[in-house]
Amino acid sequence: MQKLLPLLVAIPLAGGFLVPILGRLTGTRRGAAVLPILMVAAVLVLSLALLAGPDETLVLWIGGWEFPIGISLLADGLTRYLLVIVAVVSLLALLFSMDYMRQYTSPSLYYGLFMLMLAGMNGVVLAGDLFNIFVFIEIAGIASYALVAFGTEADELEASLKYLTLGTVASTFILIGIAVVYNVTGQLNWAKVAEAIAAGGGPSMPLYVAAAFFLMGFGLKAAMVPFHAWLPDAHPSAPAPISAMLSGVLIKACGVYALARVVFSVFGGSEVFGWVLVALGGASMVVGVFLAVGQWDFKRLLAYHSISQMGYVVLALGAAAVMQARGTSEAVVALAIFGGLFHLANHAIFKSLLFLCSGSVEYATGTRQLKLLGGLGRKMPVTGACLRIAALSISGVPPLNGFWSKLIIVLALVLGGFYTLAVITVIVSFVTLLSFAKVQRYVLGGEPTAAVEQAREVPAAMCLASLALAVLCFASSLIILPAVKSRLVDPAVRVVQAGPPPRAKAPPRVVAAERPGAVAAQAAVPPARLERTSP
Amino acid sequence: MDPVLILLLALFGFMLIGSIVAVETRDLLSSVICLGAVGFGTSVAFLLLGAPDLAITQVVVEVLVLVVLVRVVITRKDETQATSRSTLGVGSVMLVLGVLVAVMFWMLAGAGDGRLKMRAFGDPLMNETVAAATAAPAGEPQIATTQAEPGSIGGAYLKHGLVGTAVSRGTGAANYVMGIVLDARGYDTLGEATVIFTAIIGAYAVLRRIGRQAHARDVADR
Amino acid sequence: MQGMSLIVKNITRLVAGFIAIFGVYTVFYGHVSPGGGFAGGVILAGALVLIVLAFGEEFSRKVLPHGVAQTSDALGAMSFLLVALFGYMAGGFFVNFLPRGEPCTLFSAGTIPISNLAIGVKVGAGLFGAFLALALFRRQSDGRSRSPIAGRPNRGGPNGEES
Amino acid sequence: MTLPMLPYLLALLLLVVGLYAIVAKRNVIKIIVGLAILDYAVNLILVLVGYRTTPGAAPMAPILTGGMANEPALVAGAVDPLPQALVLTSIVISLSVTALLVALGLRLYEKYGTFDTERMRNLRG
Repeated sequence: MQKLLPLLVAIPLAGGFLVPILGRLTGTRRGAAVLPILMVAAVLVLSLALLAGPDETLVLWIGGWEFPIGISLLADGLTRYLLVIVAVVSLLALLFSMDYMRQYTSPSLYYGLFMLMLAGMNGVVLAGDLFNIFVFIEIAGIASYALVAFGTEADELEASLKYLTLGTVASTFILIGIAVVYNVTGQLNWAKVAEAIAAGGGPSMPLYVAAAFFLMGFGLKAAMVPFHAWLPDAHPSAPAPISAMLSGVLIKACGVYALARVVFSVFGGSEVFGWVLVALGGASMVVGVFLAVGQWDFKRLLAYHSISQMGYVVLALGAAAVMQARGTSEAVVALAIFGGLFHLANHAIFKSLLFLCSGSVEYATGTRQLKLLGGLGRKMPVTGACLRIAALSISGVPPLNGFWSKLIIVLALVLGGFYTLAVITVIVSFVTLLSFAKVQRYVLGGEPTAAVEQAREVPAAMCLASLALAVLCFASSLIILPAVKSRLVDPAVRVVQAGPPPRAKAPPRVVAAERPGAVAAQAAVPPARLERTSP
Repeated sequence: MDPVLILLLALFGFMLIGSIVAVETRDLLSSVICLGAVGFGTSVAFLLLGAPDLAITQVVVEVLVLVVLVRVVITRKDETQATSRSTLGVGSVMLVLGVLVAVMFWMLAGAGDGRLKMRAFGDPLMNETVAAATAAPAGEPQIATTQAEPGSIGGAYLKHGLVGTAVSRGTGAANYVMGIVLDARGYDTLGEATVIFTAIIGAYAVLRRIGRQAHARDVADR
Repeated sequence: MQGMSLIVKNITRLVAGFIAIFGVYTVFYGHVSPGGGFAGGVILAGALVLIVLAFGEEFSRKVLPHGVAQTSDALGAMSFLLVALFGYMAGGFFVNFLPRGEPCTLFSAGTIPISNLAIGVKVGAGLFGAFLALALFRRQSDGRSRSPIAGRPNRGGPNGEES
Repeated sequence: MTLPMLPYLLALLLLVVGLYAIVAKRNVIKIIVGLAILDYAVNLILVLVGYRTTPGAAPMAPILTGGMANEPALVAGAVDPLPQALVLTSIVISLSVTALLVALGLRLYEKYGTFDTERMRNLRG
């Protein structure tokens, strides 16, 4: 199975290279989506096969090179979980694009960039090497900068400029972090870096500097609150399916996933890192939602909610790290991590659905100003129903998925002794409900306005994509059932909870150098071949 | 003292001055040209540091970027000079940044308790050797009998990259950097080629004359 | 974009060929000497850019049409990916499936020269295409009526009438 | 502070200059300049990490010349090739970003007739 891991990147890459040429040669407009959809479907099948496979850590050293020379791909529980989320959202966003993108020119460039962005995200999630994470973040990033400006209107270009500037600064920070880590530990493979750090007795001062650079870099990519300035411009400016991809999966794969990987699996998720994550997450949660309430642009409002909802995820993960350091029972720690990861999947589903619905509304009416809309519930029954489901889901109304993940996060916070944070979380949830009551009131309720008079239901493919996500809003509630949870999410939870690999087995290494406790000891690990190790 | 270090410090001084001029000058053309000077300085620094591949690449990239930027700047009349944001805001941001860099540098260079510390310039971790732990007899700290391995993957690459080890093969490329770039870390390079491909089709997408069009339904309605 | 003066044209005629040959050399000898596919590709693109700047773009469009640059860009990238995928025949992704040969000679290092060639083509064509796109852009927009400050775009999102 | 740490400090200062350009200047060209300086700084830091002093000799590039007989000397004295490989990738990435940035800048110039970002403030973060 691990031999097939590179295909998860290679298939979308081939799509990215071929679609623009084929578009040039054939000149079809509608057909441009066929090849990408087939390829993403193949990626989805592969990801599902991985998720369904046995829960073990697959490691593939690319090109037959072994440690310490080559690059590895690594698929553990967390990776598989994210791969499936990315593939599902991508497939539905592509389906939606088939009709939606008729508003834009050059569909082949669009699909090419889309596939490259997908390849970048899959590459980040699979990478076992810090520098490799950087390279694939750049692929996903550059594709998304171009896609944000795809409409080439003035404010789209401007948003893209801002996004590109901050995104590149973020990548630079990540690269400096990598340089410091390589200087200090001599390793690039993050599992080996983690071993080296653990062998050296935990992070030292220079490594805290590296961690600070990583936190700033990935924090910028994840739009955590002091670094969030680009997101409310960039996400609404993109075409709707791209907004769904950016908010739904890109900030998760390139931001939160990488953040969690570095903090938990490399630096060992100590109490310091836990509090930093709690601060970032808490601030994002509160600031995001209060900025969202005042918005009248439909997509901008959704974008601010993305900041807020990702705050929940980071807060839960940070709280878990703090609890772990304090010695709270393992079950509560696992519950907090589960809450965070469950909310991550839920947010991918309902936020993509919300953005797709906003796209449908824009497609039908030509505007996304809430004040110009009204009465769409009758004009567009399918989109209206989907929008209602998604809005209830993000506000945390039972029995939809958002309710369960928020409940679990609050429960874990209470059990872990974070009473203030738990109260704040509940309050933020109410404000979210308020904000989406406004959306429903202005978009769906009331009498049809002038802008809405001509509106009709959107084409079938767009409806189908929205409906599929709406069904997933219900279906993913099932994850709270223990049987489903243990299959889908628990492997990912275990990866985050276990922290860096050597906590389980740390064989004392003997160092020949004159420097006692030199960190280079891990280079002495015998080179492993294509290895399958169970955690 | 290493003569390379002295040359390097002088070069860094030049680059710092060049970059400050590039940032501060109000004329955009001068700014771009100063940037080119800093870029060529970087290239010389690469050469000094034993990286001819990087020096060549930096030079050719710099030339291309310079040609494009100069064209962009001289063909466009921009009567507004480059302006700055309010002094107070910038000053406070830069103060924070300066303090941050000072603290970071102090953490990197000076402080610490001896473990996992930042290696000084010219003395990378690959100068250290560690023993292959497999052969170490239990309970005995002296393991002089076992094979010494370089302390970082770069050192391991120098040692085994060309000819290989007992379990692994080498690249056979006399240029170790190319061996890493195209074989051992070829996957990264695939990513790199993809990055540049992405940026180019992204530029095509951004430069399209018309981005949006009336979709079929609108046309039918009117 | 017009061509430049006769002196520039003549010097370009003399120099461009040498630059291109140096680029090709850099690509082919990347695995034994400094350089490699990327640097060589940029040098090739530089030679083409020089020709465009000296002779004007009409001439260059005859030599290397824009579409050709775009297509060979994608084909170069694709063939690098194919080199990686062919590795599956020898056991896995990116496996260097050709014999190593004697170090320091042209035919050594297995697939590395092929990858270098693919990257050289990809980078040369891609950057040249990008340069053309950036240089041509001004010409296109000249024809357009351009107000110094465009009106505030419709914040309500796109509407069909705009285009 | 020791003298051998000085190159890192200067590279960090270069980084600060680049960040200053991005924070303080309101011009697309200046942003390009700032990002380019950032990239130089981080590339230099990476190459500095890999440098190895060879006593009494010039630094040795990791390229084998003159046949296999010279290989042991190279292993003992050459600088670290790995950071160079990383920087090669990083240079290409910064070139790509610059290309996209120039394209965006051209388009914005076409819309507004200026490179000044102060005059193109439709969006509020």
